[in-house]
Amino acid sequence: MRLSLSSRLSVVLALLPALMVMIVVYIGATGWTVWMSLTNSRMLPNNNFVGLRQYESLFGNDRWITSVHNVVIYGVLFVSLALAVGFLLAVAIDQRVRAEDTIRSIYLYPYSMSFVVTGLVWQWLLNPSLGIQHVLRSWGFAGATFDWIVRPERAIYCLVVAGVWQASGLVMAIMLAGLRGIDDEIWKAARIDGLPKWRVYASIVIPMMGASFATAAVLLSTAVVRLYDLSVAMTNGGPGIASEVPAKFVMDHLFERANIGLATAAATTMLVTVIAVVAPYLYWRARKGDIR
Amino acid sequence: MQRANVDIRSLRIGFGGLKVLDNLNLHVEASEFLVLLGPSGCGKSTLLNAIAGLIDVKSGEIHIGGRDVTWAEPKDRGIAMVFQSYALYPRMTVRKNMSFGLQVAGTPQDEIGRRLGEAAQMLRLTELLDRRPFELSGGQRQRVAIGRALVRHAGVYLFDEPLSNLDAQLRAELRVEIKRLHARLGATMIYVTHDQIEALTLADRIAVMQGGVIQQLDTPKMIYRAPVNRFVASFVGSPAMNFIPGSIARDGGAAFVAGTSRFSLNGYVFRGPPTDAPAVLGIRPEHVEVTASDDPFAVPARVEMVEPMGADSLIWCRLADGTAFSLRHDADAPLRAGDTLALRFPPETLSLFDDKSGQRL
Amino acid sequence: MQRANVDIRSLRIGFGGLKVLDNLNLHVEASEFLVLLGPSGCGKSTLLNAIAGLIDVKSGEIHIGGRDVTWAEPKDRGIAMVFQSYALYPRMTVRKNMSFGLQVAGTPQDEIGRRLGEAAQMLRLTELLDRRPFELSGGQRQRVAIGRALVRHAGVYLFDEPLSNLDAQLRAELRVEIKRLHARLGATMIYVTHDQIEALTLADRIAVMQGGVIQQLDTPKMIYRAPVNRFVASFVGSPAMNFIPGSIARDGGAAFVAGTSRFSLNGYVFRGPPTDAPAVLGIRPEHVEVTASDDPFAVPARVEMVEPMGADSLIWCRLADGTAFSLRHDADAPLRAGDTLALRFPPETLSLFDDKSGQRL
Amino acid sequence: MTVLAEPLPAARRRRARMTPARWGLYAFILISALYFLLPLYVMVVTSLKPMAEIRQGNLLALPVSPSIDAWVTAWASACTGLTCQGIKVGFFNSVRILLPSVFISILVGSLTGYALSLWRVRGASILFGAMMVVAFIPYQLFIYPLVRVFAFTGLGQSLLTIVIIHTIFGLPTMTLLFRNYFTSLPPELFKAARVDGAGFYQIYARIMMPMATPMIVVAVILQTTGIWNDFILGLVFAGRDNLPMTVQLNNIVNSTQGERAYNVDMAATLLTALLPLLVYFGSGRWFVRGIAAGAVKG
Amino acid sequence: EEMKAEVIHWWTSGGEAAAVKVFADQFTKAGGTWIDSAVAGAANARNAAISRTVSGNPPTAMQLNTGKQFDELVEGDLLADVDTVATEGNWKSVMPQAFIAAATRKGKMYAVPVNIHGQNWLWYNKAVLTSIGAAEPKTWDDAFAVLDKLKVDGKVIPLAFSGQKNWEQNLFSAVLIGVGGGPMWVGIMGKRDAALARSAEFKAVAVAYKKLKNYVDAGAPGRNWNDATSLVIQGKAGMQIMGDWAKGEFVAAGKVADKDYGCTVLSNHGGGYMMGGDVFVFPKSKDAATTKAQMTLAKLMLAPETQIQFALKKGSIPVRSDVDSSALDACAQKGMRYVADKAQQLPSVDMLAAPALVGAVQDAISQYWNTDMSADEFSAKVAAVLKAQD
Ligand SMILES: Nc1ncnc2c1ncn2[C@@H]1O[C@H](COP(=O)(O)OP(=O)(O)OP(=O)(O)O)[C@@H](O)[C@H]1O
Ligand SMILES: Nc1ncnc2c1ncn2[C@@H]1O[C@H](COP(=O)(O)OP(=O)(O)OP(=O)(O)O)[C@@H](O)[C@H]1O
Ligand SMILES: [Mg+2]
Ligand SMILES: [Mg+2]
Repeated sequence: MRLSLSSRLSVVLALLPALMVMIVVYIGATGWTVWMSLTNSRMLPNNNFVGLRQYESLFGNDRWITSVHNVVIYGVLFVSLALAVGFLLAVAIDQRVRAEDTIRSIYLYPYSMSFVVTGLVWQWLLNPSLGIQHVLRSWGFAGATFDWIVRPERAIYCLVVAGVWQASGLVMAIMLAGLRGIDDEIWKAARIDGLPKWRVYASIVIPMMGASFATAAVLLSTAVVRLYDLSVAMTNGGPGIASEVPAKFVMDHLFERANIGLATAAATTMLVTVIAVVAPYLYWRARKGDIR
Repeated sequence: MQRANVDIRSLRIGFGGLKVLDNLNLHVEASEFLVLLGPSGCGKSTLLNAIAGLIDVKSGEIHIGGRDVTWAEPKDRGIAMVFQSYALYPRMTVRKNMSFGLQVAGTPQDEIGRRLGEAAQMLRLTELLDRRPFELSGGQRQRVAIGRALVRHAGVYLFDEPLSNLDAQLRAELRVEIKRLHARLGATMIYVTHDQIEALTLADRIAVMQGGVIQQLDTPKMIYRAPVNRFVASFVGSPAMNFIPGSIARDGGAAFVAGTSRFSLNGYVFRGPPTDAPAVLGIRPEHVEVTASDDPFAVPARVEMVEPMGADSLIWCRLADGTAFSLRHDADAPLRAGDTLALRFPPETLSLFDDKSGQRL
Repeated sequence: MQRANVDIRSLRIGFGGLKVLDNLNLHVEASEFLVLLGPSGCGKSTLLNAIAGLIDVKSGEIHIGGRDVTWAEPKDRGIAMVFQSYALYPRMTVRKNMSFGLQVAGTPQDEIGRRLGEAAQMLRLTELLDRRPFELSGGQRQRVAIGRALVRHAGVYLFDEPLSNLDAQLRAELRVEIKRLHARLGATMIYVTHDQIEALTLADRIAVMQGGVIQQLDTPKMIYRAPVNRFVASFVGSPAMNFIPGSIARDGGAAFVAGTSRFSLNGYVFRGPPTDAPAVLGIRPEHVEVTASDDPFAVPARVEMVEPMGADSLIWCRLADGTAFSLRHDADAPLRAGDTLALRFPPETLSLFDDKSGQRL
Repeated sequence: MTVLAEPLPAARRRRARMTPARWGLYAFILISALYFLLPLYVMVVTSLKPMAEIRQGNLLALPVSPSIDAWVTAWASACTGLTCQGIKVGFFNSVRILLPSVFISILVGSLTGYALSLWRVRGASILFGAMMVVAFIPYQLFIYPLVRVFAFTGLGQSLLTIVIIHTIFGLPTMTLLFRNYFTSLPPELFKAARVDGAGFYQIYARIMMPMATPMIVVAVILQTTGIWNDFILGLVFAGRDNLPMTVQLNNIVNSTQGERAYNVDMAATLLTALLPLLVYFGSGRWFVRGIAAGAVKG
Repeated sequence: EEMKAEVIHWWTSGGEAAAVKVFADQFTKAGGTWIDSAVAGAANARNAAISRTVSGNPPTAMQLNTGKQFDELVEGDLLADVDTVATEGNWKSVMPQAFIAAATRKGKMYAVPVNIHGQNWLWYNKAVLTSIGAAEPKTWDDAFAVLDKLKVDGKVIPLAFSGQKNWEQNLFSAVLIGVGGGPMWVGIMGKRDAALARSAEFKAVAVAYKKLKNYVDAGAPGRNWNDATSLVIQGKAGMQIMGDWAKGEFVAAGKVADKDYGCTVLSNHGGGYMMGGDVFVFPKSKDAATTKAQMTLAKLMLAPETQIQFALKKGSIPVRSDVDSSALDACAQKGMRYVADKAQQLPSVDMLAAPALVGAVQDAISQYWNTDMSADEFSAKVAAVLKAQD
């Protein structure tokens, strides 16, 4: 497509904000971050080059190691559960149920609430002496035990419970859109073939919804990497450091602990990891001709 | 369950407040090829889906092979169905698409293999069995969809505009294939289309529908030659039938008068005694004859446009009084816009309709 | 800028590694109606888009009305274009859709009104001007799309399969409308289709394309009657041309021998001196003649299937040696499967192709 | 071939009102709805209880003596520092931040997405790829350098700054949504507009954006929730005259020392979430449609 | 010219706000306009204040914890000193030495300490202790005996605990001071003596600390401190180690000191009052009016009347020893007595160590408390942390 000069100017003008943001903010700030990670900056940035010492102490830091470990567990569970729950919800709603709009909104509303307080509520609910376990026992189920949030090796799963609670409504919406996009005639064909409904979903519908699953998975993945307020509000990383996550490591060290050097080293590590994962994906998509 | 007949009694179907089919009766003989023909939205798919058990009926009964299946599950009706959009399972191979229903029904492996082989051979799909739908052309996809129906060994095959997503050439090809299939299987087939060529070439009988009502149920020949009303006349046939408004005059042998032109009706078989009333004369383009200009029944007309269509040409003319109509003529005739022709409208090919009711006279 | 000619010189276009057009030359006269005909993916749209300036060319030149516009913006080429998918602006009324381009160009309001009224009247859109696209039927939408092109008063109109999303009846109707438009405007029109009926009825000349190469550029009649190769022969015409493999024998007058059957070639105009070589004989279904069985050139054939198509029927036959072919015959003939016919293949209607190269002999 | 020996139960109505499967379905919907509503329920009942009742620790119990005092307090008189005017003070600040931020971020994002999808520009894929990567980075990381950048430009902390900030951080997602949406449109529309002679901005404003309504709705919902719930960016960049409602919410909820009134906390949270909730309940139908339109094609 | 002071602080709850109001009122009386910028959460408030300071748009004053938090601000020459005011007001003679040190950099005072919080108080429910026939514990050994009794009794949670990192650390600090003694406290946190961290004495502290976990209920992890206090108030738990801000909860519940609840500081070494507090610092300004406002603020914040009013509202004790404490409650007066005794004065962890070190130690403690890490491993870990932070 040959563009006249004025068209080309327009395009450049339109992309100028994006370019500026990209260069000044993202590339500039990222560069600054990487540089800071090579200094011994504490509360205020300084330029005392210390080489890779921050990285050394980062990878010798139990809390960081635990954080990385946790984000992997959380990521895998959260993404797969949110996809599964969201999909099931969408399937349920798709059965022409009554009050569909209301139910859909009920599934969707958690997405509108910040974790500042909902985290606290989840903390209460999961707390053994306050929440569900307490209620169950007071109903006479003496043996009922649900105390994951106070058990270091289980606490991260509690974050998953709340995370799924918040995100699966969004997944539901995406999946519902995907389901509604499936040709009615496929359903008819399956009925004529005498396939049971679950079989249709399992063998035909799910394979057809690749696009919806991909969209949802990308959105959920960004949420995983950025996971912060959930951990702060629900467990504040605890018990101990059992439910710490990388973004919280960065934040805590950036502000509360006034350790910019270490925080930026952690951030740089995250950034490199993301690029290592996302870049091949983008490249693959570009190869497929999806990105022009 | 081969050669089942289909019997539909007082069928009523509606969506919400909308009545789509109202008291519809239809009997399809075993082994018959019935085509449902009609404009978009007239209820063809609705009827077909009701036969398949894919939508609920309000009242009435559906019998297939003598059994009342009004409330039976689709899979228990002994039917198979082919859809307009193919509706292939996109992530499954052709083989899987065709065998999946049988597998789920628990048919033994060797029986599945046998039927699959048979259908694949019949439809020339053997080479394609391991491909996925997106690796197939439109025509191949539709063949697979037919194959999926075939392996069910059903007594009744239902087709919902199976060819309308294909281009002309493929359409012609698959049309022949379906016709052959019918001859070979001898199964009952009900076939929805809004393409009249398909209807005419395939059907034993055609049911022309409009607004949920069957207007005419007859052989293709009768539908084409003796449409019962103006709707059927205009809907069937392409290029379309010409309609010339005028009136019947019985002074000195029945004739049709339109403006200054006068057409003999000698030889036209009236359904009832003719009256001197406003009427519409219908004639198909291919029935208009070019004759010598001294023919006593000849009407002069001026050529306005010539559309060559390969084998023949469509000639657009105007009568002296301005009535426009078309005629079909040998492609080789050296006709040009502006020429004047002498035309004859053979009475035995005409159709006459009441001006008001549109019913055939 | 009316009546512009279009001149395409050594055009090369590719996407990534894929060469779509390679050194294509084409000259379209002013006021000519040129149809680009060819199977899916052969590069028709690519060529049209290149003329419109919507894709970059690799090399070569495009001249419109004598000006080199190879690198001009679409709006500066004096062209208008109609797309297969209508491409109406969904949120604008019909009026807005049609006048948008003029408004953008700063045409004075009264001039816009005039052109709009003119086009709307010509296309019978006056009633629809305040509707939005989704409130229109397919045929109406396509008329609006044409109207949007018309108001541009362009020298060259480009149509990319404008009718292929419509059903048969509408297609026939709009075809006539476009033909009338061309007669009236006298503008150059380049029209892409893969429907040969459209091509044959509309074109002054047809360019039959395959794989990015123009196979034959000629009048519809020549394309239909004297295809230069087997591809053109098979692509044009529906029902398709019959092909019978065999060889040319020059013992006692040129003849074509296929198995035990022998067809006279007396009267066939060879392009070069004929040789005794394997060849393929092509004959269109409507050219096969049923003759008396004592005709010396008659070949016996058995009827396999009869497809009534309204005006006439398509008869599927087999020769004694099993070669299948079809012929077109009057719908009234009382033919049935199993009958035996004596057939004549008039030499002047035949086409002969080289067995290997597929070129016309 | 299938021959059915036994006669079918002819009179059996196929889709009777409630089959066991249907019961199961409704049970599932009910249970999942409970899962989703439980926290909301706890918040609502807690907000209606006096502190004494809350100290009893019966989370799920209905309030014995329900009162809306906490709501009144949260809205009108809860103290955040010296100002004891509840969270209502920030409400209008939030609205003032929200409206231009949503508008401008969608404007810039859609324009970028439009330029990247329909106009083939060199380096577009690189720019877009970089944005995809950026979508994964915790934005908190950029706070410090951005503070410096804005100090340098002289904008400091102001309404304009916070709007720009939200635009910056909304850019990757917005671009992604709109790019995917515009790519999914039939290319003929764009071509038709080009033949009609419309320029870059004319096509954008008069053809593309009017068509993108469902996507705009999605963008509005996403941005509204994001910007409305933002706390840290507003705090750092908005300037003290423009602090959003969430700062007050945080002040009420996150007091470090001193007594904590959970009922007021809950009421304040619910009040704060009111606007996005309204947006959700009002546009649920559009939301699903818009998401479908912007789906990444795999 | 009008005197304006924009003050960023994190005192947002009711009692805290009332305390800030004391400053504000005084400032207004002095003819100034107080512009209140409260941001809940110390980290949030600091983040906002520091962002603004480095971007050249600083507040007039900002709150920090008494300690090392403004080291870099002073180094960056971003703060105005208050030495003149301090000298005029003769602060050095009325303030605990640790506080003067904590506010002084390069020989000048850069911060105004405004209050003292005792952070290692033991709060207990008198009724509960009476019910098992226990008296107020004085030493940690006493305390363990009482806890054991409570545990055997089984009716209440022996030790109310809020399992968040900073409270885990606070409890550890209390044990370290109470069991290990003042010198060890200063040695570890202040002098970063790694060898000391490897000593047997330190390990004994660690063991004592971990032993406390036996007296804590299952719901402790993640609990807010005030919910733990609430357990003590309601008699659901016996005691809690918490700073004197916990008093606010007792007061809000209508409880009376020395009648319904008791307060004390546990020590095996005859004392050790861990004092923390808050300071205000004043970003440098070229504007004379601002500077004037800053100095006015500094002066009136430490005025005796302001001090006592502030302490009353805040639940802390005045930073000046020369004020009339009769208006304060029993526990606060007890605190005043501790502060008056030089031997009892111990700086809080924030005063001894930079935030980075505090945080790193906090992580170690939290890990130790919540996992089955041994005391040996813990001491090694602490030693390593101390060594890494220079
Ligand atoms: N699920 C439905 N809900 C409401 N109305 C419907 C539904 N399905 C069909 N209709 C309406 O019923 C009528 C008949 O529809 P039907 O699909 O049977 O038409 P058709 O003859 O198959 O048309 P086409 O040739 O376009 O496929 C139409 O007016 C249609 O709008
Ligand atoms: N944007 C593109 N990128 C890559 N390949 C393309 C692109 N557009 C077209 N092609 C390829 O170029 C060839 C010619 O395409 P073109 O659209 O011109 O075909 P066509 O003759 O118009 O076919 P149809 O009848 O299906 O419209 C095809 O093989 C097609 O796959
Ligand atoms: Mg239909
Ligand atoms: Mg094309």
